[in-house]
Amino acid sequence: MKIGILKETRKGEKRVSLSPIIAKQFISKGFEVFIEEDAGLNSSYKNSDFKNIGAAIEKRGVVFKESDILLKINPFDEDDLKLVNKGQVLISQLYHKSNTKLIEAIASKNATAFSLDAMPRISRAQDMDVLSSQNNLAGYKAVILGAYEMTKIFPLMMTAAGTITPSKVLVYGVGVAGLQAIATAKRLGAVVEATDIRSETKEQTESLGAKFISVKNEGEESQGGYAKEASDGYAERQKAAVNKSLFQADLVVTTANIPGRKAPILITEDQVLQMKNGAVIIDLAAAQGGNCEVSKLNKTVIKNGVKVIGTTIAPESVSTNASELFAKNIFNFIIHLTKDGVFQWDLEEEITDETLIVKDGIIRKK
Amino acid sequence: MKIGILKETRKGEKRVSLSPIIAKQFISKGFEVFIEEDAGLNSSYKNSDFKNIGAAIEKRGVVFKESDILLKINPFDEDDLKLVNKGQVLISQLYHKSNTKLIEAIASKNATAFSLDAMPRISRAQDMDVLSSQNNLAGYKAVILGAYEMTKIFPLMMTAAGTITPSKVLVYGVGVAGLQAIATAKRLGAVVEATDIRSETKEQTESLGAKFISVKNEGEESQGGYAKEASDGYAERQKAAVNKSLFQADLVVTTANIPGRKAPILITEDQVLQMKNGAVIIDLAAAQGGNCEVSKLNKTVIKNGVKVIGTTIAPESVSTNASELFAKNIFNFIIHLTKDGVFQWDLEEEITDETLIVKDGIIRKK
Amino acid sequence: MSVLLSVIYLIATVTFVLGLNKLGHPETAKKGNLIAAFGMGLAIIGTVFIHDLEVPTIIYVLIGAAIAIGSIIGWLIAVKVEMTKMPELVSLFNGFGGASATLIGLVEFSKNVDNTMQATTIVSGIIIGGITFSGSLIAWGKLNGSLKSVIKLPQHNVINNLFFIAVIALAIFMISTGVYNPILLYGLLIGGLVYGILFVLPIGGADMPVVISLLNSLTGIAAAITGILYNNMVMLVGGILVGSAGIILTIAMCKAMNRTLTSVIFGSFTASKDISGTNKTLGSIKNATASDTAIMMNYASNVVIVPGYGLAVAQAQHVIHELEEILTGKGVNVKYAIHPVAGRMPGHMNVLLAESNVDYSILVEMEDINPHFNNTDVVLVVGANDVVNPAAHNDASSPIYGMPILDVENAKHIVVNKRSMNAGYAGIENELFYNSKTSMLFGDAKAALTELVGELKNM
Amino acid sequence: MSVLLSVIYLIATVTFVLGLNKLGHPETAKKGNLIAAFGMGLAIIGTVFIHDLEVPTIIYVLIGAAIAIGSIIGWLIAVKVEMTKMPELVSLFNGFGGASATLIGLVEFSKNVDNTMQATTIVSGIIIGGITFSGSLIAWGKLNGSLKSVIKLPQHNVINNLFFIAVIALAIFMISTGVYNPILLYGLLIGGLVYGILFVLPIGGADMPVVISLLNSLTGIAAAITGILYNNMVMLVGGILVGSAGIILTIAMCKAMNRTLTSVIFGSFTASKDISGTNKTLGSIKNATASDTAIMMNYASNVVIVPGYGLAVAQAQHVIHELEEILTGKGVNVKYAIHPVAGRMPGHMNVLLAESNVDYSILVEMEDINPHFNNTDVVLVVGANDVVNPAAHNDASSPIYGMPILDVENAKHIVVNKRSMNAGYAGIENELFYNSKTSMLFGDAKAALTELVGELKNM
Amino acid sequence: MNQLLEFIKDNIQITYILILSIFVGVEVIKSIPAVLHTPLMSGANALSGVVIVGAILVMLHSDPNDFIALTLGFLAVVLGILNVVGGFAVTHRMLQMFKKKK
Amino acid sequence: MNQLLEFIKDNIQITYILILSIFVGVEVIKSIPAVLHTPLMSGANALSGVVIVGAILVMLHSDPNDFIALTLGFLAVVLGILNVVGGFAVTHRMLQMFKKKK
Ligand SMILES: NC(=O)c1ccc[n+]([C@@H]2O[C@H](COP(=O)([O-])OP(=O)(O)OC[C@H]3O[C@@H](n4cnc5c(N)ncnc54)[C@H](OP(=O)(O)O)[C@@H]3O)[C@@H](O)[C@H]2O)c1
Ligand SMILES: NC(=O)c1ccc[n+]([C@@H]2O[C@H](COP(=O)([O-])OP(=O)(O)OC[C@H]3O[C@@H](n4cnc5c(N)ncnc54)[C@H](OP(=O)(O)O)[C@@H]3O)[C@@H](O)[C@H]2O)c1
Ligand SMILES: NC(=O)c1ccc[n+]([C@@H]2O[C@H](COP(=O)([O-])OP(=O)(O)OC[C@H]3O[C@@H](n4cnc5c(N)ncnc54)[C@H](O)[C@@H]3O)[C@@H](O)[C@H]2O)c1
Ligand SMILES: NC(=O)c1ccc[n+]([C@@H]2O[C@H](COP(=O)([O-])OP(=O)(O)OC[C@H]3O[C@@H](n4cnc5c(N)ncnc54)[C@H](O)[C@@H]3O)[C@@H](O)[C@H]2O)c1
Repeated sequence: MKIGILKETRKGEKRVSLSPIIAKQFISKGFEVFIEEDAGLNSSYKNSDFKNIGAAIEKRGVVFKESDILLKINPFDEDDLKLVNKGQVLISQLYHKSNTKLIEAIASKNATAFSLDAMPRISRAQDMDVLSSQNNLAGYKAVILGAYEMTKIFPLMMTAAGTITPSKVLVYGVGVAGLQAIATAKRLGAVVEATDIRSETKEQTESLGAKFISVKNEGEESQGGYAKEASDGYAERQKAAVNKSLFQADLVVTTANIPGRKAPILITEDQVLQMKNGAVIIDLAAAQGGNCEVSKLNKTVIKNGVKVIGTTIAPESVSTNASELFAKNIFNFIIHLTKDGVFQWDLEEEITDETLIVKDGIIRKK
Repeated sequence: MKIGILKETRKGEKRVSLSPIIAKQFISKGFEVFIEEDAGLNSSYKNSDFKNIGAAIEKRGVVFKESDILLKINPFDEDDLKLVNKGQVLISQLYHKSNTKLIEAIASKNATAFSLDAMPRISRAQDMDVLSSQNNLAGYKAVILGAYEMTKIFPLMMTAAGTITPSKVLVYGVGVAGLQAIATAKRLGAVVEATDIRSETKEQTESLGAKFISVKNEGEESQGGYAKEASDGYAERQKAAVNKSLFQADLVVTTANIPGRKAPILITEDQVLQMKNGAVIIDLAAAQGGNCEVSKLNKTVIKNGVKVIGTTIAPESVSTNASELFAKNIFNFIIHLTKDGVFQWDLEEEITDETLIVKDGIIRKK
Repeated sequence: MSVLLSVIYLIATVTFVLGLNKLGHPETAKKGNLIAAFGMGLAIIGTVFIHDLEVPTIIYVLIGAAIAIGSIIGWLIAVKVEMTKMPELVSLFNGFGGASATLIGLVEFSKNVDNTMQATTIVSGIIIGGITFSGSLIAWGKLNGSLKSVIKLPQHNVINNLFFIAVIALAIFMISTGVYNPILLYGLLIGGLVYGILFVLPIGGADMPVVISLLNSLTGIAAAITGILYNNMVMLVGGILVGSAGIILTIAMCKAMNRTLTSVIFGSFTASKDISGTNKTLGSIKNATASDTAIMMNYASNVVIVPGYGLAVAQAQHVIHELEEILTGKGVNVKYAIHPVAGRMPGHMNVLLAESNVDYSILVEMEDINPHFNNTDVVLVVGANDVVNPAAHNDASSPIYGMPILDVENAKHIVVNKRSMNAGYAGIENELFYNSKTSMLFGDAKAALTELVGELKNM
Repeated sequence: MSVLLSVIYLIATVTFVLGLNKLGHPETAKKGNLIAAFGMGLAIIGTVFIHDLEVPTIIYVLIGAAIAIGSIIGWLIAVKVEMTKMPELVSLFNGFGGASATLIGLVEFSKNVDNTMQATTIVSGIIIGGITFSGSLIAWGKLNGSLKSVIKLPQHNVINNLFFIAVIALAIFMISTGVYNPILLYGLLIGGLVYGILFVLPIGGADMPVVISLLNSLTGIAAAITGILYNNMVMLVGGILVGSAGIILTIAMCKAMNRTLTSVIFGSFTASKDISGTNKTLGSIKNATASDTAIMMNYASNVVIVPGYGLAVAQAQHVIHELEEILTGKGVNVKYAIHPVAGRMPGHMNVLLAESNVDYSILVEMEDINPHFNNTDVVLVVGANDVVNPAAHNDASSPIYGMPILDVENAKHIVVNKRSMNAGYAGIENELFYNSKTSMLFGDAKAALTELVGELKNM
Repeated sequence: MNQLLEFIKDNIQITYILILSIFVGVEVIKSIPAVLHTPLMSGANALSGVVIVGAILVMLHSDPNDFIALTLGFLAVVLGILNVVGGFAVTHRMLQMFKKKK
Repeated sequence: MNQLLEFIKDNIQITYILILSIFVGVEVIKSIPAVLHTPLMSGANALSGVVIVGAILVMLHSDPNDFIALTLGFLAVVLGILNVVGGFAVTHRMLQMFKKKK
């Protein structure tokens, strides 16, 4: 079977969906690998790195023409779709719930499409879960970005020229990204606090040595390990509990999401106005509308001396690692779906069922 | 006595030579403090912060006219000198050895000038030593900058999507900045190695948990705790010992300086060409000519996929802390020089003697 | 008594003390056992040959035969029996010792009852010997499984105590009246035997070692009493040593099991412990103490530590590093097995262990360490659960089925530290805990590891 | 002997054993002392009143007077003497005990020498008593400073040993020939006294405690010998207890000082130790062991830890945190005093202690902690030197003059851990180490702190 | 009570021996690691076989014709020596576990 | 040697008492913290004052007219009790140091 790797076309995207190491693993399993020219350059993989392990470097058109499976990280766009042929299998993050047009376009091409973001969060799917692997890096990079943007340093330092107090970091949302943000800020010596709507995250926060700010949760906000939308009452209680820390914070990282919905607003403009001069907010939920009222995606907004940075680009900026992990997820996924180089189409099986959005032009999930 | 704080005029400079807290300490000791309008803005001190503790916010001209002592971080420039009056005391980093013109200009104004970079490095002067306090922050920020620029993360992570190997960091020059760079990289989970011409730095490196790369030193390279210029033989031996680590490094921080001289070239272009694709070099010695042959001050040069960033701006980018520490140094210095609000002019005393470059128009040091 | 025999007995006594002392330290225990055995041999040989009695050869032959038969049988049993059957063997041997004391008493009763003193010793020897004999046999039966159920009469405690009082009363009556009636004596013997049975029957199998130790102590006392009868120092001192050391040991064993002596003996009727270790389908669990674990690790060549979420919750990363350093210092080869999803975030264990400066080179990924477990003496699982759950391999209905796990079952011993039998993230039972190679070291990871480190330092 | 007195002696003996046992643990030591004292009182009262001799009143009066006088004097001395003079007092009292044994021997010799056995006991009692008496007095003199110099004859060892052999030979001659000549006896007495002097004279002042312990053990033996003479169990057992415990204690004290018993007794002529602790102008230093330090800290209310560059070099940050946690757990209030230039880079100590998760709130800056030292029971300086060097205040010629330092001198006790007497960064001597409140805990910080933690855990 | 006191008086040395032995037994055992509990119990069990000495004495003193005494004595010796030999041997085997592996 | 053996035989119980006492002394002391060395030494010193019992016996057995014996005995009692009382008192004072401060 032939796997085609497309160069990402989205602006600012530096990742690639396959790394040389994983490409080699595919080849040793009997797959053929086609890489679009310069696809890996921004992740510091040269064309020669791929060539050396036996993959073919090809022009875009050739990759589309030759491949059985087409791989991308970001959703296929109109330009891509023009080149897709009947029967090809497309794999990427499709966000099918919000991208109905795209799904219909794929179906109209009589192609098949798997969406990686639809991966069920069950134990055995963990090694195929790109959300986890990418959010993890996002959490790390968000803190590095914050440290870079701040005019203060993180650690406590008692020096001959006086004492530098440790920076205070506040993390909203203790999911995958939030935990890694906590861990990274902690490592750098900051005083870290965090809050989340799911009460089990208290112990997790503390397991990283940080402090958890508990907000009374009336039990209705969490569901099967995921957050539901918070009630108004909860939002008020959260503000009351967190404000003191927020107004003293030097860095705030927000990661709160509700699957399939707009991200909740956790920091209003009014709150931003009461924050410390020089504070920085990194809003990792910006692509889902943002956790901070004033944040704009991929923009830095300065309000009352507070820098609000709306971003999702965090994993892109650690493209090498991000691509490696993404590639490994993809590899595990494709190996799971196939047997001896042929798709099994076991539609009873949970992972296949949940991720298979379009099969041979028929839309299975909406 | 009246102290006037000038806004820094150098491009990119965000610091200010006094913080509100220290201004308050001056005032409580009987000094009057004049702050040039908006001088603290980039260090996140508002005019009102100064006003609240009893300092006067004034236009530039007024500050020059009223003050007995004029404070700056960077050397006074021509524009400044126009406004200086006879008998005023100027305090800043003058780099008098390389700035003869400036010194002569000050003398011609019949003013008095102390240079902070001439501070003797003796135990009791540690709390007035701005080089130490600023280099320390530079070391921290260099690593944060490196982490920000890299496409890899620092720590080792064993995850469901595969293992991310820890980044390798190499530090040249284990002085104040180098040590803090080591500590910061270590905290973030990198594997850190360092080298220095002074052999006592081996123990210091290891005291931070990092590995030292020893280069045979024939004893002639170190003098009174400071580095002398290295012999050619040493440079060769250094390359041989370090190259293996250099070519595997993900981040290189160079901090090597020889007081009063051009910084030594430790990484040649040839070496850069053999480094890993995606590696980053932060050259903190760029202002002194750079430790890396290809680095340019305040520029990012990309060579063979290696990003070489020539910078001194590191402390400027943590302006809040940098200003605080600088201010504390200045405070200790002025308190040391004065008694009951009057200068003592004890020229026998080592600190006064070494830092007093021009006295009432007479140049004491060249 | 001849000078020589006196000296021999003295030497034997000294070997007993030294032997017991050395038995208390892992390094010297073997030597201690040999020293005591040597002293015992000396005492036996001395007793047989050094005296000024006119003894017919036939008696010598009989004694020789008895010693030969007993030695051979004892030796064979001891060498042949499986390692796991040793505790029950100790119980059996102990019973024999008690029986021997009883028999001596019976013979002496028929010959030498001249005064109250002698009567008292003989009678108490017979009763105590009887109790140990029957009690030990019951304990033996319980341990080897032939006596499975815990048999309790209604009001067992009351009956027990009344019965015991009755036997004592009978003994006192006999001694004080001076009516040395053999029938009464056999009554007492039977009384002792019955009481031994009553005493041990209701006690649960897990408490058997404590009971054996207690009975063992009683045998020592029986020997000492016989020593008083013969004015024989080695028996007296040796017996008392065993008696007092045995009591202390019994108490120590109770402590190690978190029980009191009274709760073992009387409390057998009350509820079982908090941490229930039995599961209808999976069987029962084995508890380990910190010092069990410490000894196991101390004498291992390869140890693998499996950290999990519980390590992070307990913030025990510094202690585990200390443990690793101590073991390494003792020449043990230590590695950490890092499961890709251990903890609650990717790289959780890495962050944790980097904080305590664990060397990167001994953190081993799952795929690399799995083949290595065959070769591992002890695996210490600290606060991990799902990542070592064999259900991932075996149980297709399990939510973690298909997830790769750390194959710790392949190691020789597995010690699992967690606070309770509670499930982990996936919320499922873990049959690893019921594996015969597994022992559970219950407690908060930080506390338990600190104790473990303490024990290892003292070795 | 009456039943009652027998029982009393038995009880006294038991109190001696229990008392000694309890004296071995900080928590119970006081109780142990009281128990033993109670037993001793019982034995004395029993001896005076319970017997079937016809004793004239005058004798009772004399005994009463002697006891009253001795008790009052002993009590007054013990209560009045300064804390620092206690060891010499122990030596003095011990000498009295020896003298008492000698006197008893002298009286008995004039009355009861019927057989070899008695002669042996009396003669050995006199010699041993004499040695302890004169030896203890010399030790006392050395400790209180009246006997300053170490006096050595040429070939002192050889002379000592020859002399001792001569005394023993004389004693054997006298006993074996049965010529119980008082002149010979006084010769032996003088021999013992002279030997005691010869024995102690050449030993250095620092080794005195070991010598006292040894002499103490000898006094016990003298008492036991006297006990054999009277067939008195409490003297016999009590004396032997002191004798054997004393020997073990002596060896333990040698070990704690890193010496062997022979090197103390004979090695007094060889070179002194590696870590030289004397400085012409600054005086001499005091060594502390880990357990000294542990006890000091265990019973402190406020402890301040001063970390320095050496802590970083030894990478002992995790152990120091463990120490802090243990102390906190024991209710001790622990703080870290962070000097602004401790270590080799700004914030060095912060980085270090953050790594081991020390809570930021107990890191105190120099200005804030300095006023607090008055109130501090123990300061533990770990691998710091310049930052606690009082020369910064006192010595205008010092390169660090004018640098603010941590005023640890104001604390009640200071313990300094470093590897040697080497200087720090500034390369200068530190008079703090010679302060009378300071003890030096030599060793690599990690090793020393680990030992300290171990000791604290056992308390 | 009185009898006890009388006994103590008459056997004062035996009493001391008894009490001192108890102390030795207690002191010797205190603070041993739990893993040694079983071997130690086993070793102590072997030591309690010292009753064999009594059994031998019974036989030595028996009239060769006193069949009952001889039989009982014989049995006592067999059982006693079983306890001794078996006890030490089992202990030894248990302690093999503590050999340091290479 | 023979004499020693004879002595042991004649005083077998005393010998046991001696040996057991030595064991008790040794076992009781082993592994005590160094800081307790001095108080323990002091306590043991007080115990060695048990020789006072002998001194009292000397006096009790003295003829009221035997002036020398009485004087020596008197001295022996004074010195012995000094050892006892002073010893325990000093030990007690040393041990005050171990009181937990509040
Ligand atoms: N790594 C990731 O990215 C990630 C993310 C989300 C979910 N997960 C899931 O998390 C699980 C990780 O497996 P795991 O084995 O590390 O953890 P686990 O299966 O959750 O088990 C942890 C065990 O630690 C014990 N424990 C908790 N606190 C303790 C303490 N203070 N001292 C001692 N023991 C303590 C608990 O038992 P007691 O209560 O009896 O003490 C518990 O059974 C997997 O199921 C994985 O799928 C992982
Ligand atoms: N913080 C800064 O920014 C900075 C920068 C440059 C210079 N300095 C200077 O550095 C000094 C810092 O003072 P400090 O008190 O922290 O250090 P210090 O004065 O240098 O003393 C450190 C002491 O630690 C002991 N030591 C070394 N290794 C040890 C080990 N493994 N275990 C136990 N002890 C060990 C050494 O004695 P042994 O060899 O006997 O063990 C040494 O005397 C000041 O003089 C300061 O001016 C500071
Ligand atoms: N077992 C598996 O296979 C697996 C794999 C990956 C993740 N997970 C688990 O899934 C869970 C969610 O992970 P995620 O990072 O993808 O979540 P996410 O990105 O959807 O949300 C991030 C966090 O925001 C929180 N949040 C939502 N609304 C909030 C509000 N109003 N206030 C405060 N916090 C709010 C959520 O509770 C969540 O913790 C985690 O517990 C993670 O461990 C499990
Ligand atoms: N006691 C005090 O008051 C005081 C105050 C500040 C600094 N210091 C000490 O002064 C020393 C120098 O500090 P700095 O940071 O200002 O130094 P620096 O900035 O002048 O130089 C940085 C480092 O580069 C090294 N270097 C120079 N040439 C090199 C070469 N060819 N190869 C490798 N390394 C080379 C130097 O040895 C030095 O360690 C340090 O030891 C510092 O601790 C002392």
